[in-house]
Order: sequence, then C-alpha cells, then structure tokens
Amino acid sequence: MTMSEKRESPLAKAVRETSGVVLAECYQCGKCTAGCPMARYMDLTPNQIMRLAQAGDDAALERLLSCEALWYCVGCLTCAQRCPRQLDPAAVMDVLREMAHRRRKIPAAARKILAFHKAFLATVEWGGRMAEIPLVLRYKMNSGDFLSDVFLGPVMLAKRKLPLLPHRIRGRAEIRRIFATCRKGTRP
Amino acid sequence: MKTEKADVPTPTTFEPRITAFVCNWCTYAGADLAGTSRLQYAPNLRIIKLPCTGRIDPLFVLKAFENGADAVLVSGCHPGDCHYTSGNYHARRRWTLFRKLLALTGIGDDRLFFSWVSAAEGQKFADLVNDVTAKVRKAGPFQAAHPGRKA
Amino acid sequence: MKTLGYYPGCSLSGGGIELDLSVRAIAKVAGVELREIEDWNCCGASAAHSLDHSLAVALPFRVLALAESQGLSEVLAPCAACFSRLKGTQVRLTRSPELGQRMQELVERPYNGTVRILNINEFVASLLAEGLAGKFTRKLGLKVVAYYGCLLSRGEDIVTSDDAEDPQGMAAAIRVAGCEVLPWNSSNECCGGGFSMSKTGSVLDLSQAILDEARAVGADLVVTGCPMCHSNLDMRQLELLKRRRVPGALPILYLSELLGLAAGLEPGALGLGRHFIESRQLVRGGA
Amino acid sequence: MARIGVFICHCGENIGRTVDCPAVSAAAVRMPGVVHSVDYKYMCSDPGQQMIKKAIVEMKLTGVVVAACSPRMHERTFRAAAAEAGLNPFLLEMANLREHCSWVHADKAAATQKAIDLVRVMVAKARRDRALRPIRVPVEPTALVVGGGIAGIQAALDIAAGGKKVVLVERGPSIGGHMARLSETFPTLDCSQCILTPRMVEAASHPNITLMTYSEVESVEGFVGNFTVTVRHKARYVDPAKCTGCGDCFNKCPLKNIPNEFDAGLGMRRAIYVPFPQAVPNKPVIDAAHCTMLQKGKCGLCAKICPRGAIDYKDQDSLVKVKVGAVVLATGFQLWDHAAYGEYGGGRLADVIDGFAFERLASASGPTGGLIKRPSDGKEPKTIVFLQCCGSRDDKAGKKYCSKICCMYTAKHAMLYRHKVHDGRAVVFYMDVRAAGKGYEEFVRRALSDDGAEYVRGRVSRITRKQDGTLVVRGADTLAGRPVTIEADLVVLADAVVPRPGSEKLAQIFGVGYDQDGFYSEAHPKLRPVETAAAGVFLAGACQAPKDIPESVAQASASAAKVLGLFANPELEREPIIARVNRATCAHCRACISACPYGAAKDFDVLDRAGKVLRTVVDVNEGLCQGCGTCAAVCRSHSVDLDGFTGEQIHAELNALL
Repeated sequence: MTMSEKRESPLAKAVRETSGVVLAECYQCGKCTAGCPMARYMDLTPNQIMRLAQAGDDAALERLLSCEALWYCVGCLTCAQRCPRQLDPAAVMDVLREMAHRRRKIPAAARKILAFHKAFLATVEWGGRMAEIPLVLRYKMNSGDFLSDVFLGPVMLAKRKLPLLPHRIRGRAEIRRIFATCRKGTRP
Repeated sequence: MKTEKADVPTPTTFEPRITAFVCNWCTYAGADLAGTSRLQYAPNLRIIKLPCTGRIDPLFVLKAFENGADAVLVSGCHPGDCHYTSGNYHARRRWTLFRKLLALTGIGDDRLFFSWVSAAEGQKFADLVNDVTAKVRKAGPFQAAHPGRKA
Repeated sequence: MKTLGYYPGCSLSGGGIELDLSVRAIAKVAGVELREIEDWNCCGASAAHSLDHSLAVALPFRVLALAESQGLSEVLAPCAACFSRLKGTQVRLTRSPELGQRMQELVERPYNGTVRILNINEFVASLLAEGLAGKFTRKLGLKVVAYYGCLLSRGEDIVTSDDAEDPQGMAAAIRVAGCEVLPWNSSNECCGGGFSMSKTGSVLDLSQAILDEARAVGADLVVTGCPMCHSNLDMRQLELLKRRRVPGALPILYLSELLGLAAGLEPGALGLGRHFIESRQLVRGGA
Repeated sequence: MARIGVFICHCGENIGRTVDCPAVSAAAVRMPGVVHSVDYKYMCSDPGQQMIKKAIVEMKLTGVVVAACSPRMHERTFRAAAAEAGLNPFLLEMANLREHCSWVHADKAAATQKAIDLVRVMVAKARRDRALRPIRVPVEPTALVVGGGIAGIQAALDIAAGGKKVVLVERGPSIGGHMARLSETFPTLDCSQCILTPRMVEAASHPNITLMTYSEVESVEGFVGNFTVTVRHKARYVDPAKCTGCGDCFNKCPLKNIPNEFDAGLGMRRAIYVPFPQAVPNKPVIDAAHCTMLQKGKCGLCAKICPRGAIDYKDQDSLVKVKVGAVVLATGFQLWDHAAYGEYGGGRLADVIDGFAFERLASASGPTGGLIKRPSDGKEPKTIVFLQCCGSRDDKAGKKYCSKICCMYTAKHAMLYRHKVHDGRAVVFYMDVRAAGKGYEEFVRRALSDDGAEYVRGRVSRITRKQDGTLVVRGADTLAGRPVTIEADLVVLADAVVPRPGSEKLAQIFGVGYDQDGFYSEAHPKLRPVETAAAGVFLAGACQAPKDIPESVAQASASAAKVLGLFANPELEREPIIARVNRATCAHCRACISACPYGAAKDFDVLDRAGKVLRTVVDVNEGLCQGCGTCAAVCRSHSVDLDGFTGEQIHAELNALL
C-alpha cells in the first residue's frame, strides 16, 4: 500500500477501486485537455476534472457532478494514450458520470446525451440488440428533440439501411436479467 | 512507489529461513540501494557478506542447510562486472558442478538460487527476495523434506 | 476452407449494412467462411459504458461466452466500436481472474478466455496472407486517405497490431488494391463518435476538419473501417454540404468495399448504392 | 576471552521506527562473548562515538559491533573512533539494521527478529576478528580524465595546476564537448565559444596534460593508486605529427554532403574533416564509413593534395597502456531522441528540432551564420513554439526525472530568437519553470517581461504539419482552462538529458554503479557527491545527473581536489583483506595459482639452511593480492584462508543463524 492510497479521500478511493486510477498521480500537465477533441465544448476541461477530483471535497464534488463536460467524453482514448503518468482521465470521467447519473444531477445541456444513451440501452434491454427505429423514436420522446434530422429517416429507409422490424434475440430474458442485476449495483 | 507488498508473517504460515551469500561490491550494495529506495520485501532473508562470490566454499552452503536454512541464495556481480576481475566467473564454474552434486542429495532448484544483482539493481534485489521467498514457501520446510538434518 | 467466427454487431444490420455486405463479399472471394455467433447480443457500445460499468463488461462477456461455447476461437468484429468493447473486455478478463469470476456469476455462463477478437484491418491482413490479392481484377488507381479514427488506432492493449500515433494497418491493403495512400494528419483524429444525434454540432465540426484535410491533400475518397466514423463522414456530410461548410461531396468507403471493388465485384452488391454520398462513379461504369 | 561491546543505533527514527532497538540490545547482551550492550539515538554523532570509545577503554573490549546503517556509510567513521580508543580498527564490525532491515520491512516484530539475527551474526564474526595492519601501496601520481567536455577540461586543468600529470581521453576528434556547440549561455548571455576556447587551448598546451583525442578507454586493471588503463587510439588516417592543419584536404574532399554531428545535422561536412573551425587539436580525421578511398579504394584526393604527406589510408587503431593513480569520469550527456513521441511527428518532421539544433541556428559560427532559418526551406520562422519537458517527467514514453537545464535554455532560446527576429512570436509550453540558480529566476522574468516570450502552462498533445508546411501545435492552457492551438513555423523540443551511449559499459569497466537511466552513482547522495563506489574513481559533470555549466565546472574542480588529495601522499593505505597460506599443510596442488585473477599466488620454495629446496608450496604476494578469496575457496586442503573473512568466521556466522 502506497502513502497516497492510505491518505485518499472517499472520492479518490471510489475512483481507484472502479477505474484503477490513483488520482494523486496526476501532475496536471494538461496533455489530456490538449488532445481532447471535445475539450473546446466543455465547461470543465479534463485536467480540471482531474484537479477537482484530487481535491475531493464536497464543493469540488458538487461542481464535478453538475458539470456538462462529464457527458461530453466521446471515448476516443486519446487522453489515456498520451498521458505521461499512464493515467486514464476518461475512466475517471466514467466513474463521475455514473455517480452523477445515480444522483440524478444532469445538467440541461447534457440531457440529450443521456436521453440517447438511455434510449439505446432500452432497445438493447428489450430485444438484446440495438434497433435504430425504436431507438430514434424513444430518443425523440425522451429528449423532446423532434425537429432535428427529420429528413434522414425516410432517406435511410429508401436506401434500405433501416430494417423496419427489429430483430429480437432468443436469449432476451437472459439480457433482461443481466440488466436487472447490474441495476442493483454489482461491481465488476 | 509501486512495490510488491512485503510478506508479513503470521503465526499460522510457514516462514522460510533463507541464507544468502552475497558479494560486497555488487549485491550487498544493491541491497543497500533497495534500502535507500525504501523498497519493501519479505523479511526472511539473512545475508552473509563475502568479498566476492569467488570466496564461497561449497561447505558453507552445506553448513547453511545443516543449520536450518530452508534455502540458500548466492548472488554476486554480473558476468564481466566482477570487482575482482574474474572471481564471480570462478564461482559460477564451481557452482555448476556443486549444484549437480547437491542435486544427488535431493537439494534441487527449489532450494538453491543463483542470481546476479549489481549495485544499481535495488529493485531487482527486492524482487529477487520476494520471488525466492514465495518459491520456498511453496516448497515447504527443508526439514520436512530432509528429516535427517539437525535443526 | 478457413472458418472464422463473425460478430456483425447491431450497426451492421442497420445503418452500417454496407460494411456487413462488403465484408461477407470479400470473405467469400478469399474463400473464408464467416460463421455468425448464434443469438449474439449488443456489446453495449458507448451507452452502457457511459452509464453502468458492470453492464459495459457483462454484455460483451455474454458474446465472448457464446462464441467460446460455439467453438469459435477467432471472431471477426468489423465494427470498430464492437471490436474495442469485445477485445477491451477480453483484456480486462485476462488481467483480472476475479472479474471473470464475478462476470460468470452475473451472466450465468462459463467463459475460459479462449476467444481471439479480430478487427477489420487484422481480418483484411489475414485475407491478403491467404492470397486475396491474386483475385483482384479491377485497377482502381484512386488516391486514398486511410481513416482509422479512434478505435482502430488507440487502446494500447486493444489495437495491438498497429501504432496508435501512426497507424498503417490499412495501407498495405489499399496499395494492393491499386490505390495510392496519401499521407495526412487526420488518420487517427476523432470524428465525434456516438454524438451524431445527441451533440450533432460537435460531430459536424470534427468531421468537417477531417473532410477538409482529406480534400487538401488531394484525396479522391476516404477509406474507413468503422460504421460510426462512416456515418459521421458520410451521412453528416449532407448537412455540411447543405450549410456550404464543405465545397463538394467526398465519397467515404469502407476498406472492405474498396477491396470488393478491386476484386471486380458490383458496386451495388457491396452496398455502395446505400451511401448518402454517391461513390459509384469511383469505378468506371459503376454509376 | 572475547569481550564484545554491542552498540545499537536508532538513527533518529530511521531504525527505531521499525526495529525495537531496546529489545535488540537486551537480546545482544545475552549473546556469547558480549559483555556490554547499549542503544542510542545517533551512534555516529560525537556523543555516540564517545560512548563507544569510553566503553572500549572502561570495559576493556576486545571487539565491537555497531548495529546501525550500512558499513558502506559509516564503517570508516566507527573504525576511526575505535582506533582512537586504542582498539585495532579491524576488530570492529557493523550490522546493517537500516538499509537491510528497517527501511525494507514494515512489520515491527519481524524486523526486530531479523535485527537480532543480524547482530548475532556480526557478534559471532567479531569474536573471531584478528588485529590487522593496513597495507601501504605506492601511488602513481597521474590522473586519467575520461571525456573532453567542459567538465573534463576543467578537471584536467585543475589537476595539472596542482602539479600532477593528466591524461585526457576524448572519444571525438576534438575536445570542447557540447559547450562548444552552444550559442550563448544563460544567465549572462556570454558567448559560449569565447569563454570555452581559451580553456581548450590551455588544456592542449599545458605541459602536465597529455591529450588523447579520437580515443576510447578499452579496459582497466588494478586498483586505486595503481590503475593500468588500456586506451584505444582510433585510426585518424591523418598523422598529427605531420599535419599542420592547413585545411587543404577538407576543402577539396569531393564528399560534401555528410551531415555534421556537431551542427546537429543542420550543416554539412566532408569525409575528411575537423568538426568545427576552433577544434583542438585542429587537425582533421577521416570518417572511414563515408570515405570512398577507404570504402572502395577510389579517390585518394586528400593524399595527393596534402603538402606534408600526412594522409595515411593504412592507419589502424592502436592500443596504448597508461598507468594512473586516479580516474575522473566526465563523459557527459546527450539529448533523448524524440522519435519515441509519435504524437510529435516521431522524428519525421524537419521543422521539429531539438535544443542543440536551435543552438547551432542561433550560433554565429553555426551553419546559418547565426540567422534563424528553419531546416525544411530556409525561411525565417515568424512563430516558434518551444516545448519544455519533452521526454522528461514522462513515465510512459520518456524519462521519469526532471532534466534540470531545459527551463533555463528554453528561456534563453526564446530570448535569443526575439533578439534576432523582432517581429517573431515565441511561445513556450511549460509545466513548471524551475529556475533555482543564481540569477536564473531574474533571467526567466526578463524573457517574459522584456523580451515578450509568451509562456503557456500546459503540455502539448500533438504536432502536425499542414500541406503548406505550417506546424499545428495543439496544447493546453491549464491556467485558463482551455485547449489552445498555435500555428508555428518551427518547433523546438527541449528533449530530456540522457547519458552518452556506452556510458554503462564504461561504468562496468571502472566498477562504478549507475542508476536505471544510466547516470553514474555517486558514493553518497549528500556527503560524497564526487566519489564513486570504486575507490579512486571520481565523477564530474552530466554523466552523474543533468547539470548546467557552472554545476559541471564546480563538480569538476571538486573531483580535481579529490584527486590532488589522493596524490598528496606518496603511498596510500588499503584494507588488509588478503589471503594467507599455511605452508605446513599446503599440498602444492596449484589450484589457487590457476584461480587467482592477479597472479598473486606463486610457487615458493621452502629451503633448508644450506639453501637446498626442501619442498615447494604456494605463497601469496601481499602487494598483488586484492582479497577476493577465490584461492581460499578452491583450496582442497584448506591451507589458504582470507584475513577478515576466514573460514572459521564464516562458519561461526552460519552457526549464529542456527
């Protein structure tokens, strides 16, 4: 056990146990922010997220869980690839995003993204596979984003890109059970 | 610092006793470096310092087993790196022969270890001690395998 | 005949169907049988990963367990995202036997970790090794930029067959297909990934930068291996054209489509007719 | 009867924290032969030493065991104290409770048990120690300095000024090292050549200094005071005795396009060349790898032109042996190869250069005559981005450590650039500015305030080249909390400082330790920063750790002082650890003679009074024996033993572990 692990905050402990990242090892060089394709849209840059997570106090946690940036991580792996400390800021953001989701602290600007993720998972839970038409319908219901992309659907159908009837796998009861167990909060 | 956890002895587990013959110039200094670097390793090893591995008389090794060691480690300078030009070379040559003789008595690779550790290799020394300790722990007490011995 | 496990993933039966068609087509040309994993499920993609770290491992775990129980030791996952999820899970399981134990309990299926996952570039390389180039009949003569995006270049334990900062896994195949590979910087830049619908603006910005550089270096087309990248560069290009943010249409093809064309297959059979940006003019008499 | 005193040191809390010192003391007093045992906070302090001295006298001790730090640290200290109290110093032994016990174990019970065992072993040994007298050997008062950079030159000059001879060995064709390549030096902006070249000339002309350029150390034999070093003189193909340095040869050589290493590849040289006009010696060498005469037997132009007939294509490497009493290693550094950073172009972008290349661009004697021109097209860059910590402080692709000199030279680069290109923009990406030298912080402030360098706090993620040759630098401004993209014409990477290639091999030749990065290890990080674990071998300059010029020069002078101190006495003492033969039992099997690495074991005729040979045995020459003990181990009749490590002692130590 290293010194940094002994003296860590509850947040740092949660982050380490779920993502393997020891927050104290970040030296704030900013290479994650420099390479992040989404940093320009973020209200907190990746290195600021790492810094606040290092601080780990209540005020820091509040800012972290209510920021938009958590939801803007696109999962491109650039930050982890180039981090000179071999850390994975995106994995830290995953942990924080899950916390934010559990506490229902979703900033308005991120609601569309959450709506999309939820719609996506709902179709998988229902049939075992993602199905685009139900996904889009559900997403639009959840997000209220009715106007965008209305022209694309018909084109996609015309190009025979979308199957009208989604495929449902035989093992969908199994899939639903997996979803239910995960929802109860099993740690991997 | 990311080092292996030191094996902390508990009364219920078998704690191997390992005797190490190390040379003054390389491995002893490497062990010093492990210390100054605060690397943690298993507390089962007892070092006998010699000027050079070339000084090791095969009788020393037999004596160590006779006196209750569960394993013996010999460690000196890397080949070509001997403080005394070629002492470790002589040690290695004798060692190969000696090892064959010991194998006849049933003392094999799980009891006798040989490794090169230079003055710069603190981490290697710590890893070596942990590795040897783990292997001997697995092999069990020497006495059990060789009831004829004294201790 | 060589047999390979096949995990099409959800996109390949919907928006990314051209990838499915062309992969199956070139496998057939090369004499490789693709055996689809029976009753496979979605890998969870970025949605599961974003919201539930258990689910993000459990869904790919079921796929790996199915493949193993069906005797498939090597599985092709042409979709870059599916590949990254499946192989990423495989890597984590290798590292942590404890995680494997928990997943076996959660998913209620055994898995011994024997399945090897291939991405499209590794698959194509194996087809070339099997002599696919010998079947090429059509001279394409196109100038190509190879676009790997994120998930065919990065993930140090995942994309083990390529260099994250200078990926080359498609280059040999493109050259064998009679095309020139142009050097460019965007080969491993991000297109905006899964935010096509939920954060369209960022996808437009990022995809535009990629299309701009492709045009600046003089490419006739962009070749990719990822359905998400394809959708962002192809479908979203319509909007960039409409807003006049790009000066003209630039075709986006899957690597497997390009190879199918080189093998003399009909553009339509490979799915070229289903792209948003017309690409059939790339082969003479194709349009 | 042995009367052993045991002295257990807490070392502040260093030992006391994990080892129960009073318990060790209580156990020690029950060990056979021990008459006195005590523990104390700092045994090495004056009161601690007094405690030992007093006990030696009052308790009439016949042996002492100090259980404290490593004997490599303080054995000398305690032996000196014992001698002052009238005890032969070789009757004192140390048990290593700090480096080998308290620092490496966390469990107090286990550590204490181990400490007791270690003390018991040393008590067993001390009981069988014999009084020994140090051996005196003559000292060869000549020093070898390896490396002809500023550190090596300074060390050589200081030793020579002290009246002792120096052999200065340099691998390249000229001395001067990296300092000769620099434009101006921080924080004074002195012209580097102007302050260095007089010293180079002085080193070459000093009667006490023998210069051996284009030479490398091949092997070493012997010990402090008496080393025999074999130096390989590489073939120059130019006879320096005949050559006048007129330059006709290298002005006529038809091979013009060999990148000159001295100019970081930005300038070109011929196959026969001097690396730079101010070289010392100012005599050319032929680069055999490129010369068509040496490769293909065609050309021979330089030989035809040379008015003195100095060219010799048949020249060969030669080996020279030099006898020296001390060695200064000053092999210096080089810059890490940033090709490992694929995200910065992997070494493939011509306009992404390292710090030395920028020095050559900025140097009046450089390939551009001091004009800042970028390598790809010779254009004057209007924006330069400087990246600090390139490869430094990077556990993943680079080096863990801070390279120390980059903050300062980057500030200097930005300053020089702004002095030369008034409308130019200098942007520096940094993580921290480490300017802890005299006048250094002020210098960096000047770069910012007076010379308008723009400092951005953050690392750079990627450098790409656009079609038009512009470099796109994507970095972060962590203080503003935003990513920044800068279009630049030139990028200068402050690559990490790393040891020279081959430095590890040289360390092995001299028996010097080195760290995981290949930097040489000093004997003690605080108190013996110039010495090494190998007696008589000293360190100067960046071969030990990244250093700037004043630090390198200071360490060089310190090593010179150490050498002169060593040479101040015509003889030196060494430990009397030598082998002895029992002539009565020696069977003259000669196994020891074939095993001895030093030729110290020799045949010896035992004569009767009439001078007739009674029998032949083996004898050990005290002057030659170095005490490895191999002879003792191979002796079948146990007739050879080693003072300080006798068979009896080692058996006793093993019995103490029973």
